[in-house]
Amino acid sequence: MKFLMITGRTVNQGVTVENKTSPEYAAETSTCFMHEFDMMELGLDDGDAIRVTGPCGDVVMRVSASVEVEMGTVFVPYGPYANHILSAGTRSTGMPDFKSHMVEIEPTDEAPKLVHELMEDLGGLAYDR
Amino acid sequence: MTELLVKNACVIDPLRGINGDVMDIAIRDGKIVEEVSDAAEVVDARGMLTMPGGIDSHTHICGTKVNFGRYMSPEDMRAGRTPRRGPMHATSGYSVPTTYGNSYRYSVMGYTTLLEGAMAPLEARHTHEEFTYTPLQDTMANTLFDGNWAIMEAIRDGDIKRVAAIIAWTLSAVKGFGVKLTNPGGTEAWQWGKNVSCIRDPVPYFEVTPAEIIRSVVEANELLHLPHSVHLHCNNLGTPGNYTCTLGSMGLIPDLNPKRQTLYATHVQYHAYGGSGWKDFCSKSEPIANFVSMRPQIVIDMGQVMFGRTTTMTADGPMEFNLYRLHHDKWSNHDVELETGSGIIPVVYRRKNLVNSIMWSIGLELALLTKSPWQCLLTTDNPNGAPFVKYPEIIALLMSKRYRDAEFATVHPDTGSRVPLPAIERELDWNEIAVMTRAGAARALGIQDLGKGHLAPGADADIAIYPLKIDEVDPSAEYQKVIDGFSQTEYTIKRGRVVARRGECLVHGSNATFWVRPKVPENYDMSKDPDFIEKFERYYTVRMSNYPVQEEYLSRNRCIETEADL
Amino acid sequence: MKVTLAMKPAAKGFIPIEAESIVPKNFLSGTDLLVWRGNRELRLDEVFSVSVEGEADRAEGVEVVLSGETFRLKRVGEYMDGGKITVLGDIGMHCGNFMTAGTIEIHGNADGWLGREMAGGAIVCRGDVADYCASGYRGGRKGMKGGTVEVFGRAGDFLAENLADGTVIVHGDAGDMPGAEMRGGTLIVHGDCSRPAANMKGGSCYVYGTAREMIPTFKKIGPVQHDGRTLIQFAGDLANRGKGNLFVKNYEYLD
Amino acid sequence: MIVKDAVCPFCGCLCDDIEVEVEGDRVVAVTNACELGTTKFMGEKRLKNPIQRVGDEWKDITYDEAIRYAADMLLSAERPLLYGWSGTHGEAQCVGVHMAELIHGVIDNTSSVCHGPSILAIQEVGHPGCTLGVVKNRADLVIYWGSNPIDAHPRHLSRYTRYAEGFFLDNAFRDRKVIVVDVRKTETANIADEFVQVRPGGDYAILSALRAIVQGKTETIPRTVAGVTREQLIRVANLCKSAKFGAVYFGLGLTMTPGKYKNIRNAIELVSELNRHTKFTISAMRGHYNVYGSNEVNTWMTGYPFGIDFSRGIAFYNPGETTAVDILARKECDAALIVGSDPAAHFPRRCLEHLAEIPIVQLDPYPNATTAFCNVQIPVAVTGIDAEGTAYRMDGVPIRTRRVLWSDYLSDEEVLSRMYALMQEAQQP
Repeated sequence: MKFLMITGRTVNQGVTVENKTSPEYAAETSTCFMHEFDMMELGLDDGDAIRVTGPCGDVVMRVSASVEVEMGTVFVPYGPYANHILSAGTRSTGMPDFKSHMVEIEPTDEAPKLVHELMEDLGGLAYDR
Repeated sequence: MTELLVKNACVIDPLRGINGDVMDIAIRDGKIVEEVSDAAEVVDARGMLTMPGGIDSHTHICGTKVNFGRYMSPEDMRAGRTPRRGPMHATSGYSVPTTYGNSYRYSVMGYTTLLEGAMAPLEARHTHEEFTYTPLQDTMANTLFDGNWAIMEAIRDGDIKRVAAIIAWTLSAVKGFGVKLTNPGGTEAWQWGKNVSCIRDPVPYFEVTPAEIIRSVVEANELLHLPHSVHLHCNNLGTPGNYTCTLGSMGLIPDLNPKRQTLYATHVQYHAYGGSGWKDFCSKSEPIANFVSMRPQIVIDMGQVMFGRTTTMTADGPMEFNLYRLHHDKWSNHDVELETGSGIIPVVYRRKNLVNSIMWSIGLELALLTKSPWQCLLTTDNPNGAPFVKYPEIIALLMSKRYRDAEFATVHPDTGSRVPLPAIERELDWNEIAVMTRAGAARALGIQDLGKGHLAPGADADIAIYPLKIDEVDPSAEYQKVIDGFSQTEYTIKRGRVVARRGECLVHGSNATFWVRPKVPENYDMSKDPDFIEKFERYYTVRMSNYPVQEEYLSRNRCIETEADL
Repeated sequence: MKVTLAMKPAAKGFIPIEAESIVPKNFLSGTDLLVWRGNRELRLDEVFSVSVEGEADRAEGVEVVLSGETFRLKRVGEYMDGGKITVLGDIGMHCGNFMTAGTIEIHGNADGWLGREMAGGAIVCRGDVADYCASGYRGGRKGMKGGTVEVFGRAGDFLAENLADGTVIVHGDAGDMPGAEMRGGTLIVHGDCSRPAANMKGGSCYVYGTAREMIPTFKKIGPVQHDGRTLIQFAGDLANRGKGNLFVKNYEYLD
Repeated sequence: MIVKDAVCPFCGCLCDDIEVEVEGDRVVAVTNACELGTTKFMGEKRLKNPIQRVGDEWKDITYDEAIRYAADMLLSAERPLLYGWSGTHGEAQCVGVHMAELIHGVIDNTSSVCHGPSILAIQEVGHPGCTLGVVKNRADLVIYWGSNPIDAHPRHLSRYTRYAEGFFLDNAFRDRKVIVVDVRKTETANIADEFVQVRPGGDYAILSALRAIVQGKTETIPRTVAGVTREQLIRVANLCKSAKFGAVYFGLGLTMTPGKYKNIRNAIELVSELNRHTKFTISAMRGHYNVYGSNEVNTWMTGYPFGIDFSRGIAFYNPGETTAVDILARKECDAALIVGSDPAAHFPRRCLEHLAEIPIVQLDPYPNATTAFCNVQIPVAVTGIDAEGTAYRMDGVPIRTRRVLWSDYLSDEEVLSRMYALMQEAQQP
């Protein structure tokens, strides 16, 4: 199903932002907030994994019901998961389209990756001691 | 120990009455001395015009609003860009250059001391940070008190000593130098979108008038024995017919200080307008200049306008909004809680425009009609009337009737019927220019005793040597030589070191910030005043303990301590 | 005189090269010119295979032909005041900035800021153009002040921003906000676009396709005939007390 | 030990009334701060020493080695990018600018992905603003537009608006109206007196409509604009015009949506229009505690607030070309120094792909997402905790952050100054 994906800050994102190697940060920024009717249509329960596909690839997140988002729209806390699928185009303003991407969402059995796994997929090397 | 000997200088040093004598100047460790050893480094001035370093007694170069002027004007920054070169950092900008740009260009023109005209106390740290990056001039900041709640309340209560105590605490806290009133009362009214029209309008809620603010703060200033007088930007700037308001404000001022003026009225060009509207707009420089000439307690600066593009910036927020409505161009405004405000808009002064032509004329008239050059200093209220790089042209206009006539022929044709300029024959001499650009500024700021504005032994060795032979140049006829000569020194010496030579800055420099700490009796110490503290903590958004500018921002500085009569 | 510049393959292929020295006039006194790659200054012949045929004594007699991987080559034709530049492939940002006369023809695509602050002359782009084609500079009030820009492909966002004078024609679609803040001149988009002429002060903007997300503060005047088409005329932008004309074939509001 | 009036180095509110209790080298309790600030003060898991990636291993190196590596890397680059800066103090930012100038690099800060568009708008039309205390003491109408302070700036409402006491308001909570404009019904929307729900991408149209309505040109406006009825727009316009002092606080809901800076421009022009009727101000809800400081420092030193390219020696500014996301996505830099930010967490994927290809040195107290792309990471003291320095609040008020505890970590300024000294040495003829 197609959705408009909006990213933004949340308290939990802010609380964990200085500790990006933590599971809490990964959990918060891989949460996709969705209207419960949309979840019903996709057959999803709170905490189910979903594959979100954007213009630059796909990423697995977990869905969470929210009364704040409209149907057809999902909200994802600003972070590495949403950025994994966003286009880097800025329309020559320096600012990517963080709040206006259309994405395709489907249920999946895969679990979301950890932040450092996402980074390693792109050529990084996790520092993990 | 470092020694320097400037030989064969043709010196004009008005504070010492030296006018064109050829002499040597000895310098040791940054100060002027009677003599130096044979080991001293020698600078041969070859009979060139040598004066104390220039002092700009009113300019906007550092702080929140100046930086916002830069921030909002990338198109201005495209002019004047230079790369890093030797000890010089990269610069950008024409009307609001970067801090380095300001410092280098002033230095190349022989300026060694600058007074930032308006610093909001709450944002003082910003001004001091930029001072640090203005390496080649000593700096000082006028501190804004025009809309200060605590002061207006003290005035309402008739407590002048409390006014003085609040000023004392604030100046010490923010490391300010002088007391600035910008459109007194008007900046507070503007926080409601209103203004005061002249000195008798009460300020909303506080119910004090600008006249009361001016008079009380002037008295408080003298109780504190501050080096500088109150520095006033009159109400009603830029409005046709405002000269009566200006005269009324100046008329409030008694003569309270034998050493200097009691009131410094700034950029008076903007306050010397006649007419009832733009249609009959005209110059009223004559009544203003006559008034000033009869009152030694007043010193003014020109606020000269020069044609071209610039950026206007002032704490006078309501005035800038009016300009915005006129031009409908960019407009920025920044009100500061419990204190003051500011506004910024870009402007272009055009020769084809009658009002602009009259403004250009008025500034020159003030300088030419005020009898004593000690009472009218040379400024453009940089960058409001024009960027300071126009000073050499202004000097040439003041020294040459022929140049003025040539320029006058290019301005709006109706200007002649609105201004007295064409009839003024006076041509200022080298000595008078020296007064208007350094000696007079030093006296007005009260810094001559600190070794500024003259070249007597003991003074700071701040010296400007211009490639001008004054016995060979006829400024009346050869005005282009005057412009060229004042545009670029042969040598600029700052604290005993050659910092600029023929347009190149040679060292990174070390400046100092001058600030004032008035000593008050315990019972007038606002940091211990329960009422003051209570209101501060309730209505400011910064804790009182985080408000004062810390020592870290004053790595080089000179604190001037005064004893208050409280 | 025909100057041919064939780009050599570069080791650091993605570092942009700034080549404002490539204007016809400069070749009248030889090919001893400099360009910049990042922060390094290079001779023209370090970057290009240079060949010159024929002679000329005025810029008008010079044609510069660029070939190879020129999509990272910036500022070609800046301040050009006569002659011709032909780009056989794609061209980088800021091509033809400030140009006052002459012709630039691009056979491929052009990157951002094509013809920024142009004052005269002509630019033709056979492919697509990226954002800010025929626009102004940051903080400036006047964009393009004269001349013509014609694009046969599509245009990106902010086409002809702050257009003050001159003509801009795009044969394909344009992106978001073409003609924003325009105050004069003529902008013609043959295809579709979104939010045309936002905040316009003056000038004329034509959309021969559909104007999506039409700005709600334009006053509908009615149908008019233009160049064999029936267009709907609007006046605005009222929000900005504007006196411009916007003509569209079809329009849709974001309601 | 208890430190009073400490300054919180989290968001642009820069709250300076924090009480921090310290035992030895640890913060054990924080009073007055919000959850975000508290967590930052209590932060743990710092990187202990500089690390270097060698093949697929990390090894510990000394500060000297790390600083030398960074200096050599930057000196040999043809187009180095110096990015971040919002999470450090002004004194360090100044060294950064000098460095960019010396090595002819590009320096950009996080405002390019935050309020960079707001700056572009201000550069077109200016900015009628004020300090936060002016709003606190006067505003009887506050509009949050595309901003959600409850989540991003939790104390903004209690210190400056909804729940703050005000000198000119008898009962501030009752007398002050709050309007929220957003595409989502956020928590902040729940405490508003009026909520305007906009269709995504519709802010610009609504702002244009409001400008026309304020001018009295209501008849042209369609019945609904981007999901908002004309009646509601008229009601909002009337609320604005009848306020004694109105204040707009806008956030990334305007800067990140289509149109970007044009949205902000339109909002500023609405506020300028309203000033013909009453007093109105507008301000950005700045994210990082010192992102504004980075803009200020860059501006007084280079003339431009962000995205400054010194490749050619002089300062060149063109966001969209000289900004970090564009440069990385286009693969236009060949080395990067990252200070006080985490681009790998906050930039789109394509940018990260280039980060993986070029040498990177990062100064950051903590391992973060960017660590994975670093060749070298240098841990530093945290400004406001074990280092002090200047920061600029979201309204431009500069505040000196306090040091609440002492550690052996060098500050950003110290590390950068040493790097800069090495570079200057290398460039001596």
